[in-house]
Amino acid sequence: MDFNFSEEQRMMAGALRELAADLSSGERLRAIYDGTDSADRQRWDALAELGLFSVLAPQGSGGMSLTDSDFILLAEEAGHAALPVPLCEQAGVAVPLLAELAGGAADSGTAAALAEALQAAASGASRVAVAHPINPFTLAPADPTHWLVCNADTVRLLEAREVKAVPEPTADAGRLLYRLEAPLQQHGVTVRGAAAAAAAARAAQRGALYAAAQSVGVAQRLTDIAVSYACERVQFGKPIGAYQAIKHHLANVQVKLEFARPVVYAAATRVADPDAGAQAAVSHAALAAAAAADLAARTAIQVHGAMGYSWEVDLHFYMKRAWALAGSWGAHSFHARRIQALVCGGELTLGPGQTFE
Amino acid sequence: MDFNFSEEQRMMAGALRELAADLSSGERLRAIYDGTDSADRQRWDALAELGLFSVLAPQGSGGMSLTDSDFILLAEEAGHAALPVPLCEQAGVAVPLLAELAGGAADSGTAAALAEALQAAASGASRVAVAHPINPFTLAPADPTHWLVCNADTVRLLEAREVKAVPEPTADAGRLLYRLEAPLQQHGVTVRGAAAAAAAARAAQRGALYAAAQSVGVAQRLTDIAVSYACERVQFGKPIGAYQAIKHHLANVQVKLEFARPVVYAAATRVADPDAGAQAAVSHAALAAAAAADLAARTAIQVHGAMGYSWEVDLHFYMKRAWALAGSWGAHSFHARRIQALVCGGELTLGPGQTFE
Amino acid sequence: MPLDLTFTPQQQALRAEVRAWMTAHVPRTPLATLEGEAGFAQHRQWERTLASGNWGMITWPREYGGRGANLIEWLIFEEEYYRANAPLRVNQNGIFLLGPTLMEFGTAQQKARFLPRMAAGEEIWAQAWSEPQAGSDLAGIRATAQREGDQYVLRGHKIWSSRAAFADWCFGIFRTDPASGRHNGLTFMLVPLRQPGVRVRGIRQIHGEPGFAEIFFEEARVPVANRLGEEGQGWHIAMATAGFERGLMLRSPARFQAAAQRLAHLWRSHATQADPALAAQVAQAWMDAEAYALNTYRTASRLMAGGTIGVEASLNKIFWSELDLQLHGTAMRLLGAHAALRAQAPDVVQDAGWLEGYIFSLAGPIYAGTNEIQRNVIAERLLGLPRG
Amino acid sequence: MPLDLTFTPQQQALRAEVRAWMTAHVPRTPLATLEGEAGFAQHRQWERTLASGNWGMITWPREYGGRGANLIEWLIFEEEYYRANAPLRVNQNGIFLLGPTLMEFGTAQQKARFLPRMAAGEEIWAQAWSEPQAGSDLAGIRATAQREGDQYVLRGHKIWSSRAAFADWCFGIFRTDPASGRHNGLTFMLVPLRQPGVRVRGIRQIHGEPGFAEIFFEEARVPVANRLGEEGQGWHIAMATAGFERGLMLRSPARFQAAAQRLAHLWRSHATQADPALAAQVAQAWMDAEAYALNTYRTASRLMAGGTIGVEASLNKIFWSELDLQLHGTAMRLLGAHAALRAQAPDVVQDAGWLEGYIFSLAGPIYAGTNEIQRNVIAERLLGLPRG
Repeated sequence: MDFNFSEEQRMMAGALRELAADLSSGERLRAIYDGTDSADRQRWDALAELGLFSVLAPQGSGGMSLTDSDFILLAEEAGHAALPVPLCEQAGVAVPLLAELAGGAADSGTAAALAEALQAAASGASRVAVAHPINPFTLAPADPTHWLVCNADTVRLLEAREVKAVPEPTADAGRLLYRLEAPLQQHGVTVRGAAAAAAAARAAQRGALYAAAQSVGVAQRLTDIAVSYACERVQFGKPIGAYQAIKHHLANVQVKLEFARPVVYAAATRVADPDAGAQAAVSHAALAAAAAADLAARTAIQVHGAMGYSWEVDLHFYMKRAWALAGSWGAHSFHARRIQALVCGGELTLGPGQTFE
Repeated sequence: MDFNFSEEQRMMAGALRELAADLSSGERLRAIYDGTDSADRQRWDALAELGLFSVLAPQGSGGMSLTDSDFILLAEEAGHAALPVPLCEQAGVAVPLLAELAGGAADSGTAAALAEALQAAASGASRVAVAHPINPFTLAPADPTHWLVCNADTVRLLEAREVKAVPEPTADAGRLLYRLEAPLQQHGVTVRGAAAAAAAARAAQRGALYAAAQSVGVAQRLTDIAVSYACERVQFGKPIGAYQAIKHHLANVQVKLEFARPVVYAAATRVADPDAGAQAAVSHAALAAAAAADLAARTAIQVHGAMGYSWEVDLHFYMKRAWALAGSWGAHSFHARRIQALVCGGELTLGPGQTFE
Repeated sequence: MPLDLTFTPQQQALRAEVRAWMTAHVPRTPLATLEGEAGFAQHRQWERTLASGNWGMITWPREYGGRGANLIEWLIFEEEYYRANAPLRVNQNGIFLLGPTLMEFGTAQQKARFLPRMAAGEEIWAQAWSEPQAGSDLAGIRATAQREGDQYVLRGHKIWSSRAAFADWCFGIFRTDPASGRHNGLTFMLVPLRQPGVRVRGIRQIHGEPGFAEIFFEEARVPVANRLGEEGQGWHIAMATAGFERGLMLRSPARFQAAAQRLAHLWRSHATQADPALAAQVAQAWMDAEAYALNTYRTASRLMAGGTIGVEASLNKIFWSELDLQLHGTAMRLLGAHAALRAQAPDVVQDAGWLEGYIFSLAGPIYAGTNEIQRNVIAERLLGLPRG
Repeated sequence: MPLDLTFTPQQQALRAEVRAWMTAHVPRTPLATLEGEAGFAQHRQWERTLASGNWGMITWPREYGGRGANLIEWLIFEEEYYRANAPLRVNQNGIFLLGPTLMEFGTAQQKARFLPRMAAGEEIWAQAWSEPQAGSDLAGIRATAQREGDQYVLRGHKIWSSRAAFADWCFGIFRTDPASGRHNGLTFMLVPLRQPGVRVRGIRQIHGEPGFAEIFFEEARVPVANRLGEEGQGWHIAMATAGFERGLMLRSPARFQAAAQRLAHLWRSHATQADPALAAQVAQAWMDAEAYALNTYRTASRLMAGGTIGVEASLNKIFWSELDLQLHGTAMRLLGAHAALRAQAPDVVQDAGWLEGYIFSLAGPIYAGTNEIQRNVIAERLLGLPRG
């Protein structure tokens, strides 16, 4: 039992924070929102160069063979930066999904195709969108090369040209969403049956986990921005952060955030398990992180006053990311219903000493 | 359309406040809690002398022939004082229930018996407990003379000796609760059928309405006590009420309270209607008033700190009354389910301009 | 009869009249957003249409384009207005804020000059309160008005001015006594926006439209006749205006009742997949909207019986802003993955504008005096708690 | 391996050992409330039973009656303790507050004199912090300790002293320098309650039992050997003690996990008639209890790796107190008309003590430093916001 992250884990997160400060600066995000950005490929390649897409890939596929516990802080950093690249979907969902499918493929042709796709995804040579029934809209990288399309009991790997996807613009210009029109049956590499269903379920767990980690990151960013504004903005002769009302608002955010964090980290250690405990852990992480991000966003704009409504102030990038994450990989209702069923329905063993069971 | 109370209505409430300040002083309440009080009959007679039991009785029965809108402020005062007498059950529920049953009785024997009971209840000569399926425990006056027992489609008037009632002590020593063991079929005066069902339903509406009015009163009392303590208690060199956190807590209570009040008053004007609008109005009043009292109680004890835990400080009388009222005539779940069904189920017409329909 | 919550036959007749007129006149297609230029023009046209039916501001005296209606009648009008899903009032700074201020503090000439054109929708007003260093702390303003003969010369920088990007006039307070500080030496001015020395720059809001503007006064000149009240009386008048803003009229209960109704519809279309706890939130939104309506009728009755609205305005402000946030927050949760879709997304939930409504609701606890300030007001002036 | 959330075989063995012992020793019938005289005696006996199994305070060194366990092992012990529904710890002021303080600030003699008897349940401690004029503002205390030879003479009046009605000793701070003010000139004293010059008067609490007491010091004498630390060091030591109170151990996560489990059972027996939204509240209680447990393991891991617990204690205090209030408030709503029944009512919901739990939970945001003060601490010391 050791709840500390290692030096290596923290260093890797630090490296991403440093890189993201540049790739996802306020200036660059504003350009994306204004439609004047053309650095998509540059950002993708920079992340690939740091090896970030390969964290969860097996060593045989050019990966680092690390675990979800190793990726969780990276996902948090992606949220902190409101990174305009679907790093978590590629590295945290598509790569382990491909690895699992490739490892379990029945025929060698399928296995080879999946292994090739895995290697390309882990290196960043391919850009993969993962469609899943839990998401009415799919987050895709700019100019995707492949789609992984999950259904009840199939997972299909398609080339981008085999897919018809309708753009669904959202408030968050840093995330490109699409509604997928049913892909043609005859195309692609298809895995069927129980193995596909289990892999698809695990993909949804990972998607929700990493959305939660991003929410924690964006909540922290929103809080940092609000705290710094509260220290600077003077009204009635003192910084507004000296007023007890503002202090207590921000302290409440910090409480919510600090108690969401360990929930998300703990969920990372069991995200791949198929049991009720893992489902509860992931839904708990999703709800706690979304609640922290929601409170952080509402508090940040309240602290900013009218200033928070201005396009020129960076705050809105992070608010919009918080809203977007709240709707991805199972929005509030999905996770709330799931956890209510587990806790109130008696499926989960409750009580002291069950936390890590 | 006039939402103002009349001078007469306010004067009557003022008279009760004055009387209750004596009948229900901290000293007298403490004696009741300590089991050293013997002034039950004196309190009852003082309320009778003011004519309070007869407000809703027809003139022909020695009553004032007034309406629920006239009684509502009196119920609020009963809550404000944490009155250790079930004034609302006798005057606000039993009396109009007897009046309705007497007016609609089919045979003259029943009518005469009910009319006699009505007259006795309105004058205060009898002390009536109303048992209703919505209440697992019945609030009774000290030494009751009669029980009105409502069921799905009968209402039965029984003498106290015909009833077996098991005491159920609660935190609020100012309210005597009993579980009623099934009364013997052969006793009493019985009204059956649709008229009885309608009368019983109306009794439940009135019970809930007047519990809500009492909750508003007790919420106001709790707030008054907390405000006055916050002005007096000095910590860190100034009255604690000068700290923004305390100010904002108390301001939030006041907001909840002020917006519960008109809901309760408006429900009084339609409590006797059998339609969906009246049901929604009463459940809304019950929920809003209970929420205000709950927040007022929690805030009051938070403002008092350890002092609020002391038996010697009056605060707990009012907190306990707030808890007791929250469980009477349909607790939270009953009213929440009813209003969710009406609003979400589509039975109620929503939208602007429907408020008084 | 006191506590009589039924409408008179005259009141019922008014309701029928408004309903019929709105049915005939409210545009079938929703107008474009009034935060954009095209939408602003459409809304300006709608004000003229309203005025053509003599519905510009029915509580005003007939001589200024009103109908001399009382507050209960006004509430009935509003209910029918929102029931008909009629457009937002681009004119609201004029009719709800400056109008009442002019009636209380204006000269006969000023009233005759400004009020009828306000009611007719001919002149649209912006407010010019805040400055970069004076947001909640309005007494910190620095913009000046210097008397020169029968004119004032205005200098300074106003910000967060709603409607200003496309409006005709603005009102605000300026420092006429350069030696003064805080609440003293301020004067209330009425200023044409389209004149030399006034430069308006739209501020893009987070939804992408210029809902605010900055106004730069660079030696703009206005005649003394455009001063409202006396020199130095500006703070007093502005506080009265702010009181109107928080008071009875700015946020019509009908607005929230209409939104709660839409929310209940949204619930019904999502109920099978939704967190059951959201039903309680939907019911709460309905209850709060009704409570706000009831309290408004109660306040209107008190005012009509000669009462005043003082610190109660702060209670109102907190209640409606929190209700609006709760209501739209519930919609966001019900919408789930659809919540953040923009209006042009193919799968956006139509006709509701939930995202825009949510963004707007986030501002509720901020403008017209932050809720933190309102809580101080309630605590100190209503409950009598000691000042910090 | 970092972020390794599995238990070692040794840890699993400890769990099995605790579980077996508790199964064998926890009284079948719940003890009477420790706020009353009889219940206090029963709880005192239970402490002795615990000590007989060497379970008094397992994190303490063996020489003081402990097992030298680490914090993770302590958490496992607590989980099994609450899983077994074992009695409340009447000894908690000693083992959780004074014990750690003594280890940090006590002399070797003091540790040897006091710690083993604490762990053995032989001496029960009360705290004596607050005075009538010094609640949250502890620096305002007036009780004095005047040095006379090798003794101190104590005078003054302490209040809200938990356990004091029936305890053996108390600890608190007294002013040794009469000219001093606020945080200076205070000294930490260990005082036998049963001696001349000490008068204890129980304060009846709102549930009717004397859960608090007042202590009147009327020239009570204690030897200089009972002074903890130096003269004038009292504030510093008291703040460390208060840190322990808010810190890791006072409110065991297992306590809330057990309560959340009972709440889920309560839900199941009421589900058909309950507001469906309460299911969300039940789930929230479970989630919050788990989050608190996870955060406690995280903090324990950090401390075991050489970290410290500072302002995080304030985050903990707010979280568990609000969770406890929410959890018990949900139970009250589920219970409806049964919520306010007293323990002796025939129809009370057995074995739960929900009303007592609710009343106790209301105190959570107050004691060990009000949540308002904790929020100030978080804002100023963790977030770096400016002081008022």
